[in-house]
Amino acid sequence: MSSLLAHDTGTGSPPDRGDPRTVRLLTPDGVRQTSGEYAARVADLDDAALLGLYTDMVVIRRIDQEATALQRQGELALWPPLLGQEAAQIGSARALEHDDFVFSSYREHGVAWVRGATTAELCRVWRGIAVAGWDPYRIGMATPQVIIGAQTLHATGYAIGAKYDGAASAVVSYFGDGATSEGDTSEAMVFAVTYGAPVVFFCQNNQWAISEPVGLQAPTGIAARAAGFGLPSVTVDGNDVLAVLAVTREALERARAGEGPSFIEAVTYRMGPHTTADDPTRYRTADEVEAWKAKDPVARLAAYLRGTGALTDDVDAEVAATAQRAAAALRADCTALGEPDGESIFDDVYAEPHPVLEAQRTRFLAYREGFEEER
Amino acid sequence: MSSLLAHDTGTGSPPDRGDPRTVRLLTPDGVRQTSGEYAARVADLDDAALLGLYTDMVVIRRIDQEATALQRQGELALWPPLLGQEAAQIGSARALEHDDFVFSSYREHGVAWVRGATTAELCRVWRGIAVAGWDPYRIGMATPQVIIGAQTLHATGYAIGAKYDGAASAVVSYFGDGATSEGDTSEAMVFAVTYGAPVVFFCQNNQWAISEPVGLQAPTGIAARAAGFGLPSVTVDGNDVLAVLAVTREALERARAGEGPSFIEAVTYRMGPHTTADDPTRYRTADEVEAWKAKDPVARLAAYLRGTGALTDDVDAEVAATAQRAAAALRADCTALGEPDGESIFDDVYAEPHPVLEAQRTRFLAYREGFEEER
Amino acid sequence: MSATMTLGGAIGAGLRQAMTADPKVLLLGEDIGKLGGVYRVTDGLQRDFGPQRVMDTPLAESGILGTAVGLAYRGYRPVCEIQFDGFVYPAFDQIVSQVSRMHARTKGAVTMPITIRIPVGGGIGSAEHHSDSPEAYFAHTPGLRVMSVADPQSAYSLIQEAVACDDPVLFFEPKRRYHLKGEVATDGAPAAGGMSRARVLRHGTDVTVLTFGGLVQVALDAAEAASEEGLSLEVIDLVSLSPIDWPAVTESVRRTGRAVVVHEAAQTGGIGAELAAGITERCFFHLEHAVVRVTGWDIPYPPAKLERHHLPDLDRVLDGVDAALGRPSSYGEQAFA
Amino acid sequence: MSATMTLGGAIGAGLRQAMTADPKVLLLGEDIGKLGGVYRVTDGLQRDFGPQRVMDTPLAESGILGTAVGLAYRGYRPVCEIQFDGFVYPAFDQIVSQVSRMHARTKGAVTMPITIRIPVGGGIGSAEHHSDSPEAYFAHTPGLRVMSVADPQSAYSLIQEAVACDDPVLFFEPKRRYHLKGEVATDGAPAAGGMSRARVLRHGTDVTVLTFGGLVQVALDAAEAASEEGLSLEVIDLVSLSPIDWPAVTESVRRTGRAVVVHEAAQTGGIGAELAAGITERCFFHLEHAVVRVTGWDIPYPPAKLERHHLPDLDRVLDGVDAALGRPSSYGEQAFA
Ligand SMILES: Cc1ncc(C[n+]2csc(CCOP(=O)(O)OP(=O)(O)O)c2C)c(N)n1
Ligand SMILES: Cc1ncc(C[n+]2csc(CCOP(=O)(O)OP(=O)(O)O)c2C)c(N)n1
Ligand SMILES: [Mg+2]
Ligand SMILES: [Mg+2]
Repeated sequence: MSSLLAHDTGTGSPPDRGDPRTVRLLTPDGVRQTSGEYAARVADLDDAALLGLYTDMVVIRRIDQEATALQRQGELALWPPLLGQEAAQIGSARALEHDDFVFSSYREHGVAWVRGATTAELCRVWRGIAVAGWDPYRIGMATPQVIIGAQTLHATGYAIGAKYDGAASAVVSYFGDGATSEGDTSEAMVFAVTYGAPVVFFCQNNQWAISEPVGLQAPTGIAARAAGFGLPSVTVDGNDVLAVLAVTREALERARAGEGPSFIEAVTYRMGPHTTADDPTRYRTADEVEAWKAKDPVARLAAYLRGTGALTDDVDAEVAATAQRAAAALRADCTALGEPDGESIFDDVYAEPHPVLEAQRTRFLAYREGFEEER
Repeated sequence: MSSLLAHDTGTGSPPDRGDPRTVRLLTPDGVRQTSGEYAARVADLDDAALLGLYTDMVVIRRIDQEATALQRQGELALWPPLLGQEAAQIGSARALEHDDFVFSSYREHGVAWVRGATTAELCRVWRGIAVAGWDPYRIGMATPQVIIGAQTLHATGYAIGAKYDGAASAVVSYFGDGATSEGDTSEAMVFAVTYGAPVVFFCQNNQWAISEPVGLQAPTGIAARAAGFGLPSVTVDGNDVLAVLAVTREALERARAGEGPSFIEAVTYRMGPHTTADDPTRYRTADEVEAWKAKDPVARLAAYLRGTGALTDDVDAEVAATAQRAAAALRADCTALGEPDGESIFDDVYAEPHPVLEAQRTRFLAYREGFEEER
Repeated sequence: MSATMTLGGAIGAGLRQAMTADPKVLLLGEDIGKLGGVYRVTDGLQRDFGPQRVMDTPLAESGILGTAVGLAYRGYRPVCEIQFDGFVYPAFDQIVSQVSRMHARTKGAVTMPITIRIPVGGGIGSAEHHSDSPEAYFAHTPGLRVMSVADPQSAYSLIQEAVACDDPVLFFEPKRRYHLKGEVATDGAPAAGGMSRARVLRHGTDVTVLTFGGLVQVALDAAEAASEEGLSLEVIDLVSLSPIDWPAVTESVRRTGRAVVVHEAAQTGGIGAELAAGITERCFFHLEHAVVRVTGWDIPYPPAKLERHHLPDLDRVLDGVDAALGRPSSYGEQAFA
Repeated sequence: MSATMTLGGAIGAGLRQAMTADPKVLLLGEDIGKLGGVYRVTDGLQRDFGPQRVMDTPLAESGILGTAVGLAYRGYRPVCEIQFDGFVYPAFDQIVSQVSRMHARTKGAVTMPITIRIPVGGGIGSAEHHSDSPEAYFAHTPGLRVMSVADPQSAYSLIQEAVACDDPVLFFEPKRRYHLKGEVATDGAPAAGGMSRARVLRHGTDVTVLTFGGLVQVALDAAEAASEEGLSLEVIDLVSLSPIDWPAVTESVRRTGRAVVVHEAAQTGGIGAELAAGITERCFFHLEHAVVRVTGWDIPYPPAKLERHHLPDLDRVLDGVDAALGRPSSYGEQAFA
């Protein structure tokens, strides 16, 4: 199977986890690799384009920060921060075409943002007014999946359908390192390989599944597991937006060319808590968090763009202002979100008439009426 | 991961499926390989020992044939024949020690036989008088599992327990090629690796899961999948009893030495129907079946033993007589099996008192009594 | 047009009809292609519609349902076959957390027109896990519809309605009735009433017997036997287990004042519990006796040779009828803990 | 000896006690070790008993239960934590086809003393799949026992009984009550009655209110409010949902003649259905009114801000009491399809 693994290192710098096969195109100090197969896949990205990626990352980080603040202030019930995973999400999402489709987990705010979710839509679930933020068909992305691993099968099914339709669409399924242990994730790989589904399994290995280190789920590595199922599998530096873009482009191209599924392990780090309800100091050291700060995905791209001169203080201030506007919009849109009427809980449970539930709705309304009369 | 694969071919003959890594110690014509790592593991097997294996295989084949006949005659409700898989089952089961434990699927009559199941016990489930044939603790083997893949997790849990106990016991879980698709089987490998469980995953790849060819489950191979999970994984000629014994000994030794789980793919063939209810002519060709007859596991060992002179016509007649006696015992014990009293359906549902079920038992008895009075 | 079909054959014919009518309908399951399913229900469909529309799947039920969710997301109308009742549980999470909730979750943006066909129940002398009756699990799950068919004509019509329904439908096929033959009209509109409507199969005045699937014939036989003793039983095939057709049930029970519910599944928390509760809520002042449950016992399905002690049969139905009439029966005080 | 504990803390203390008493008791689940579980119920146990006896598992619920089956086979007494109610479904097959049937399957040779701890229910403003009430699925499954606790003392005693029980036990812990404090006696025999016994928490004469877990306090509050209007409600904490403590239920309802069942799960096929059916079977001639069900609606659990419209609260319980008394309420004819 090892021939299926992508081996382009893309850099001479010492690799993460001693793995010589991790794709990297930007070193932590911001040196860009320009030769090699993967570098070629992103050779079209000039400074302006890179500045676009940089802006995306800064904006989503700012949005994430604002959402965290909104949670602290009681405006959101919960928020799962993406801090540290900006490159993995922006780099991969920017590789997608309009007709592609995404099935993600709950932390992929960056992906949703790139797909076109509004700030209001980013908030709806976490404010507790809906269990889905947006219309999946409008932005080409399913709503956040809470059941770990379940969406990998949905992605595979959708991809099989796209293939049957003769569409050029590819599908990306996002999930975490923890999700690789769930039976569904393995079954998804089986189905994807059997049917040659145009699906990309994109694993953000952020080192932790709540309090459990990745070594508990996959002591011998994640990418190899996928390779064992017969999927072309690659490990990428998930904090390197260029490298992530490159490997995702490759996988999507393969999918669209009818060459079937593939697997990407993006090695990254969850800098913040699992969610705003989590206290990571209970299970990991400050040293570990510090060590990963040195690999910050945003700082890395900034360093490179500073080097080329594309990112000046002025430009950076503009980017920051853009981010600030997004954060302000998030806050405004979030706090403006109305609460749906109670009766709406009966809507859409069924697509077709359902007399038993309608009778319950009648009872609900009678109850509410009687109750209001009493007052 | 490829370094985890066992690569000793053990033979110069053309391998199955073009895979140079299949372990083989007896060619289909009965030539024994005596050099190499795996040959060394079974070097202790002299002709007498091999004759023992041969007898086991002939006996279980005869039992299988008799059970099939009993089903045709209405004495058994169903039977899943093992025809063709004798070497995979006998070779692996003979590697086990008394304190080891087995969690199998439903076709492992050969394993049960070696573990000490009686002819009566082999019949109980298939005669429809019980859902389990034997006391698992008496013979060190769980009762047949119908839910595909479920037992792989049981084996893993038992093995973790054995490890915690500091016991030298190892566990073998048997399952089919189809079972490798079930989420449970993947999860079992995850758990086994994470806890270093002394468990051997023994997959009898008999090419078919009812009507589905193995290519539908694992187009790129089964052993590699296990290797991806971090398990030492080996492919063995499942119709070569010596090779199966050798690789199972190795895996069990590893388990007992605290080196954790491993995986064996025994490439074999289901010569008969899936069960007596199945009609394999609907989904596979006579040519295919013929081609596999040439690799018959019993004939192969016979050829070798004929060559050494250990198997003469007289000896073979004795073996056949032994097999015939076993078949006769099976028939006698099967037809003598009584039907349990109807009330027994209420027994053992709970280990501790359960008033609701006891009230139902009361009703059952009242009903039966009233009914009998009426007559 | 009409033809003689077995119940299994009628489902196959109905599926063929549904596939012909709508190219988005596709089937997936284990062994449903070349083999035509272990009960041959899909026999010939892969040959005629090709392997894309009749997909033999890897041996993984969660995979089948999860893949179906994705296909539905893409606009397909998947019909999943679960090989036997006892093998639906690995797919439980996908059914209960995904299939059933997706439409509500997305406020109607995504429909899940998934049909889940499941050969169900016992009485066929089968192996462990091949005779379960899991319908109550699904009837308790909001967002799902649950039905069971009992005769070839219903099977033919209702499988098409199930496939055409924009909601997910659990479609239970009683194994013991697969080979039952009957005349099936294959043209015209589907049987009056549709998939959520109960059917009064025999009119009666003394006791209403409510059942479905594999036990419908048992109830009819019991009614016939009872009539010889001068008792008039009304027999209703519920057809739909979620939603229950309450108007039909209520109308009958208010008339008879007595009801007996018959099913194979364990009694505690079975469909009979909901029926008893719901009937009593709706008919309390018409009831002469508590609703009587004639069901499988609260035990794992027993081995084949003992299943007759577990399954309601004609005599146990009559015992329940006796109880409902306040006559001597096994339902004495001591029969209730 | 006694101490003030939260309900969650009492379960932790009970587990500690059980682990001390029997070295075969071990815990497995996601994040239960170093983190002590997302609700900190197992806080400190891994530190004190080591990682073998408090196992952080890979993120796979079927894996957790299947592994527990193997451990039980080997003589261990595993206590599995499912992180939230909505995550038990991936383990459904192992629970329903293996855990529940192994003892019967092996004619008693193999026991499955597995406790499955599940934080349950809503009312805490949580995310999707974090507020389910799946108890009815398990109560319908022969071979399992199902219980729910409502206060620290019961929690402390009954978790120990559950762990000591040789049958598999689903042990539901109401999340909304985790932080409830109470005095817990930690010596002496466990609370009178044991894990299968209901507890009359408030004596009354007009209507019996039956509930469990997170809604026990709601029922008590409703009884208090009702008493101000001169109504006397009896409140029973069922504790055991399978088996139901029928003698206790029957005794009360025969006395009051009226019963209201209260739970969070969907109404159709919920525990309330079994209670209504079973009560009517046992108390038909004592009943003045059909048993009334006050439950969650037949909908997927709604988003946090709408959950108050779904969950029975004090007023909805009183509405149900009104219905049981034949007074004006929302339970009119039109409320039943
Ligand atoms: C089936 C299921 N089990 C458990 C959980 C609880 N849970 C939520 S997130 C999480 C950890 C997920 O880790 P990972 O897959 O690495 O994703 P990450 O949170 O790191 O992005 C767990 C255990 C769940 N949501 N679903
Ligand atoms: C969970 C589950 N799904 C489906 C089945 C039905 N079934 C019984 S055997 C079988 C094929 C198994 O194939 P394999 O694992 O290769 O074992 P073999 O029969 O070839 O020994 C299937 C699909 C089952 N028993 N359990
Ligand atoms: Mg993670
Ligand atoms: Mg096979």
